[in-house]
Amino acid sequence: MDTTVADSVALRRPCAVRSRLRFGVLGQVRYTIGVATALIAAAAFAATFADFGTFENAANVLSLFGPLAVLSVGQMIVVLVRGFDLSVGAVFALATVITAEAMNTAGLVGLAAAPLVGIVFGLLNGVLVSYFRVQPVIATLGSLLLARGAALLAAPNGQAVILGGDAQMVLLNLQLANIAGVPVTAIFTLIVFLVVAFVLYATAFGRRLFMVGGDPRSAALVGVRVHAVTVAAYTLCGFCAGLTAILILMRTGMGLPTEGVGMEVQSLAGAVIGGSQLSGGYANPFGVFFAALFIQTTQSGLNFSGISPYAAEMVMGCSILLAGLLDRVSQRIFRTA
Amino acid sequence: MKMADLPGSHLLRRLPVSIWGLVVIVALVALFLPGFARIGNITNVLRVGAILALASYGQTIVLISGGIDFSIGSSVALCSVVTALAVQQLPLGLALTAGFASIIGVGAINGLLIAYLKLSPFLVTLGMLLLVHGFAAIVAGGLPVEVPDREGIHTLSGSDLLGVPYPVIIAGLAAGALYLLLERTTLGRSWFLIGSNLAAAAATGIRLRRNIFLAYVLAAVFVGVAGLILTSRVAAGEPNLYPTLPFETMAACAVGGIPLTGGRGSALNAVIGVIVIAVLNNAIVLLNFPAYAQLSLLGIIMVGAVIAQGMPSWTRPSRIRSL
Amino acid sequence: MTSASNVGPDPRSSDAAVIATRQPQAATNEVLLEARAVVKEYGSTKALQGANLVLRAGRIHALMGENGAGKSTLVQILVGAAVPTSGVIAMQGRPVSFDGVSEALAAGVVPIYQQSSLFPNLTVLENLFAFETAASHGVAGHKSARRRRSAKQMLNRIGLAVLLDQPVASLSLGEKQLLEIARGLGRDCKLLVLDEPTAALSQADTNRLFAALRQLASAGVGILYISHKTNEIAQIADEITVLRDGVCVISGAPLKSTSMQTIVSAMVGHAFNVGEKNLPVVRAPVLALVGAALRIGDPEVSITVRASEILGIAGLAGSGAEEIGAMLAGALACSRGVLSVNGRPVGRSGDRATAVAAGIGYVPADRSVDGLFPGHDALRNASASVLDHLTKFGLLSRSAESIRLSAALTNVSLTPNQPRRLIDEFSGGNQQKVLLARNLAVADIKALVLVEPTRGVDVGARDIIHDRILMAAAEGLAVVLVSTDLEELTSLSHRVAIIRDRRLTTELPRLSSPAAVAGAMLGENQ
Amino acid sequence: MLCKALKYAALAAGALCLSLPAAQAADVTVGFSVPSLSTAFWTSAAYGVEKEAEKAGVKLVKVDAGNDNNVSQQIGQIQDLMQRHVNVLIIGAANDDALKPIAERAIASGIPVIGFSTPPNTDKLASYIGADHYDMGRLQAECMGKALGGKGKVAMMSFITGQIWADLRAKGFKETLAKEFPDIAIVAENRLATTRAESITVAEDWVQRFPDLAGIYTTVDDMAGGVVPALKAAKKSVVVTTSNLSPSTQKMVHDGDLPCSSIQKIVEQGRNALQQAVLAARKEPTAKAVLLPALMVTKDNIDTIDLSSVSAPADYRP
Repeated sequence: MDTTVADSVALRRPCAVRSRLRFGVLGQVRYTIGVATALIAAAAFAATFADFGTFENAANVLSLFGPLAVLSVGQMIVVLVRGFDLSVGAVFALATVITAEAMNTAGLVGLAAAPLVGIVFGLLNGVLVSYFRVQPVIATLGSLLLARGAALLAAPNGQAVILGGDAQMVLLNLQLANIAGVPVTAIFTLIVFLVVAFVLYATAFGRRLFMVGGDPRSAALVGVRVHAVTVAAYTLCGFCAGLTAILILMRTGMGLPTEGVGMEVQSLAGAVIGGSQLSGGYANPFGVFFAALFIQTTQSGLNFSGISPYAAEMVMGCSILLAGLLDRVSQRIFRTA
Repeated sequence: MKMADLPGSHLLRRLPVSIWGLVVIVALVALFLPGFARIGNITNVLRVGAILALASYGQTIVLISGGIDFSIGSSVALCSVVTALAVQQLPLGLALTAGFASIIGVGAINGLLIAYLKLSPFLVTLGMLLLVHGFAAIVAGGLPVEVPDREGIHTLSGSDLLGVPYPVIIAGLAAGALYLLLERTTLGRSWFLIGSNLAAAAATGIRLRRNIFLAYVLAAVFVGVAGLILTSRVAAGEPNLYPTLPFETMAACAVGGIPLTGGRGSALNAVIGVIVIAVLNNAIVLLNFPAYAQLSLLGIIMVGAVIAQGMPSWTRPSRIRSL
Repeated sequence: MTSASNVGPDPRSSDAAVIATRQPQAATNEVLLEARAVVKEYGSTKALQGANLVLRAGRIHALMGENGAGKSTLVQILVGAAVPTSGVIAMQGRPVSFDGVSEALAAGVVPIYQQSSLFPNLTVLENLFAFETAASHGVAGHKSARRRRSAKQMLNRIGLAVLLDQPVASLSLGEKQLLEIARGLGRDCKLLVLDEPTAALSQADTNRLFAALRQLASAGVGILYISHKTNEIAQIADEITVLRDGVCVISGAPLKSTSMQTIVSAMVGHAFNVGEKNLPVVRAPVLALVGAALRIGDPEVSITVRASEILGIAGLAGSGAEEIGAMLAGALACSRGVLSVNGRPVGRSGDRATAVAAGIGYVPADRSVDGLFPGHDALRNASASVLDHLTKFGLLSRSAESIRLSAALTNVSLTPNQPRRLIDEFSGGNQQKVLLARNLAVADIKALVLVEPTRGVDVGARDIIHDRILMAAAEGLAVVLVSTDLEELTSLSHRVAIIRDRRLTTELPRLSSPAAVAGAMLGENQ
Repeated sequence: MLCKALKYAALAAGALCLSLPAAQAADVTVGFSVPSLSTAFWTSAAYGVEKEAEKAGVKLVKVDAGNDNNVSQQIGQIQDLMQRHVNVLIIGAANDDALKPIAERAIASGIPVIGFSTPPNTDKLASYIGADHYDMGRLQAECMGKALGGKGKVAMMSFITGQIWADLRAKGFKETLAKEFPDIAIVAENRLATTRAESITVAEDWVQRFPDLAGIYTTVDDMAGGVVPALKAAKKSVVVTTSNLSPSTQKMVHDGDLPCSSIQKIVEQGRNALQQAVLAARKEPTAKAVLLPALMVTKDNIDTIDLSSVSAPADYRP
């Protein structure tokens, strides 16, 4: 009864096109939520406020959404490997303080301190979560408190560290500069996203991130060094927090130890609205890019209307709940094969 | 009656070994730090600790049933705002019940979304953190909403019975109530089973949705009591009343040896965790460390305690040998 | 998950050529891999105490043993997933120590795991090249046409018709196992290690696997084949090694000259007779499922089970047998149909709470997924279904729980009988006994549904579970036994219902032979 | 993947500039940016600005950064107000140096900026309305000195760092104490507490650490509102001095729980700020600075003060 391989294939009917449709398109719907919400918010505010719908305001929103976007893409990488990072807000605050001090002593080259601080805390989180098997909530909560305390200690008796003359001028000009109408900070953010997209989709390391997120046990069984990949994911997230510090320095011109309160929650909202699934395995930088744009558009729109910022906070809360619902619905779509 | 059959014995058996390390440290601090053992200082530590303890009891219930709750910081703030607004028309008693009811309301909404809509507890409570805080801030508006002193608002948090502040007594009674709820009721036992293995709990016929919903509501009861004490202490409606409360309760539970993955934990764990954190915070103040160092030290202690607890499990393979 | 951008051919990925053109690396019968006196200890427990194994090129070597005998530990050591405490592993004469799976892969040792080591969020193509991605650095060009072509060949080889860009989450259990096998076979390897590969396969797929394995053996590849199914071993293997309690009781004996009886008694350590059991007399109908269909469009199924009757349900993986068992237990909501006990319909379908109230016990298929509570002791695992009856004045009384449940645990002869020990520290067989005790402890239990009650259970515990099932039936319980262990099914059931493509096709009378049941399960003449 | 990304970007950018740029609004729109509307000071200030805006018939848009730490948030909000083409900006800076660049950018783009109480640290402001915070500190020192009879230990809650007005007030207090009451020693200073709850905790700790503590300096009356009842409940007789006069503080002065409060006419400042803003918007000359004197309020002279110019009514919601 030794059926040859060839004719056995004929027996089995090829999968219907329907299932390709289901997974080709539906698999991607989670990533388009970010774009959809951004468009809806932009259209709604443009309709109510004449000045909101101008190209000039688009540039304004683009110049403001950078920090949140870069933090969110960092958070996305960690959520991809089934973790998350509560310390991003405190880490970038510490990074602004240390970088401001470094730039005041060593000039522009001090800017390199920002990503360094981010990488140090990213490594700490990664090692705690992988090798010491500490749950992400506790590990990153610990480093949140550590970074917040360190930021206040690093700043001379808790005071803000003001950037010296020339360093501030350079950063300030960068903040205001734009190329063909598009603010430099937005271009900086887009470059970060393109690099992350390249790492995720085109490199073996990126594929390993998806593997560890999809099923860590299987990843180990096929020879992926799961601990190393987890540490790298947290380090990348810390690196993004460091980059955010540069953007904030450009905007405020000083290292403020108390900056970034609540940014960890907003960055998580950005990641989740951008299509990431908390159970890991799913990530799309462009979904997150537009989710961050949606959050900033909403905040700017509400600033236009002058109603209290707490309305923006409530909208953010609602969008996290909405993202939770979509997370559940898309899980259900996948399970029914 | 073997040791194993003593009523509390299974609780003691389940405490990770690292707890005793922490208890020793606390004892050392108590003995050698000048000014620590003074009655005034002890009551002060316990009074602040009591509020954290009550909120931690709520977090313990949620953690045991396999969930997590970030929204308690905002719900205690909402309680203070609702109480402060209600007291202008209603007598203090009714106003406080309105505040308490608002916390139960937040707990019920969490329960509904998590139990019946099956959403992730992490996302729901984070969303509620922002929603409730925003709502409280808008409703409170500008001027701090005062609770006039004539109503005796301060008795709940300020005065004491035979030298022991009311909040400490309430926290003690609540610890007993939590023990009974967790260890001696079928609802409490179902939380352990749900937290340990949700699918298995379903197969044994445990009413998942109802019990998970009740977990968030009963957790809100404990947080509600903490909210009332905080409101009486501050005597005003403050949208930013205690924003770090959720993180501190998680730190207390973690230091106390309650795993965040669910299925294990007890009132004793929570109490020990809270005492350790309250004492070490106080030590920092007494040693005149700059207040900022308190933040960093709390972070280091918390992670250190969790790593210490992780240690023994490295040798015993916890995975079920199903092969 | 979108597939990667097209970044040109990948210079480094190893080219998975079609099997037929591979040159034999080693002359047949030459020793490929040898394990000598391998010891492995986990803390205090000794998983392996001096096991030795000789694997030759071109020969299919079977490895059998009860659970907890050290089989999977030995396999993990061979494929580099674990490091032995002592002992030597030699590859073609040279001693080697694999530090991690990738080193074993490089040496040509390719594993095919039983618990599928696939990635639900990645596509079929990405899963097929998971090994390469784990090891390679820099740009991974898995979009390259050459990889897609060799991926198609891997799939055709095993006859798996799925789309390369389809996420693995959407595949069925059988398709996942086939994908796992396709990936293993596609690798350029000297030694192939298969761990229970046919657990979820249909007979047709199993035949195709065996054809591929024979082809590989003839091309000089050594094969280590681990399985519980004695009939498969007899069909495919050349020689056999049996492990018991970490020691090789039979090592490398040619299968031709070794009878099944000696193999099984070597595994169990005492004579094992597949005698026929005397079954209780059948009485009035108790459990009835009428006109039930899981999903809209599924054919309707109606089953009634009488008191003291044991109804066997047999069906291949994916045939719907396990789902029907779950519907009978009230654990799975059916879109149509009514479940009733003694004529009274059970409330909302799919709600186990109402089913337990109606007296239906349920031992689910996979104990670690929906059976046990890790981190809790055996007593609490056993008392889960009867908590409401253990209260005094409304409070859960610990003494009532320990008295009543300790009795239930001794009843199923839990060994060692220490109810306070954590469930994690018990063997698979004892864990299954605890699940059984949990259901039998329900006061007014009227029916008991068991799905694969003895899967991955040692033969000793298997006997005890069978006896307890018979005793329960004798006491008047209506028992439903869903199993792929045909010996168990035929020896215990009054009648065996055959399920194929979600339809109740035929019903075989008592004491039909396992072969007859197997044939019925497959349907046409295959 | 890359081609898909560019498609997304083009799509979104196009949508953002759907409608045509709006016509220039005829009347004056005033943008008012503050660090946090949930403090008594800024609420009373907003009340003054709002009342004056109604009187002057100009449109007012208020934005609130959420709390004193949200510097980057406030900068973003001011950028949004500039996009909204407000005719003039009144700014109370969360941090004076951080707000300097954005303020100067607004002025350069033709939007005059009025500094309110904590102005951006730039000399290009159209006008500055504030109070003499150093003087308010001095008055608190005098009141504390008299109440303690010239000797004893005092602790200071001097608000968070980076707030010029708080630093000035603390400096006024310290220097006056040193000059006029040398025997009063400052034993502790806290730069973290701002809200009522935080100040209660700090007060309770101090009372434990310094059993013989005689006086506590609080920068704003929100803090005093928390500290006074807490000390009363703990049966500690400690003299508390503060600044500003929200409704609850007025009652405490009446009941004698607070010996005094150095105040500034906040509502008055709000009115002046709006008036200067309208002048600046219409390119008319404005006063470089409008400094309102600090006043000492004690039990006996509280009834003579025109409270409507000092604090917003209790039920006002910004």
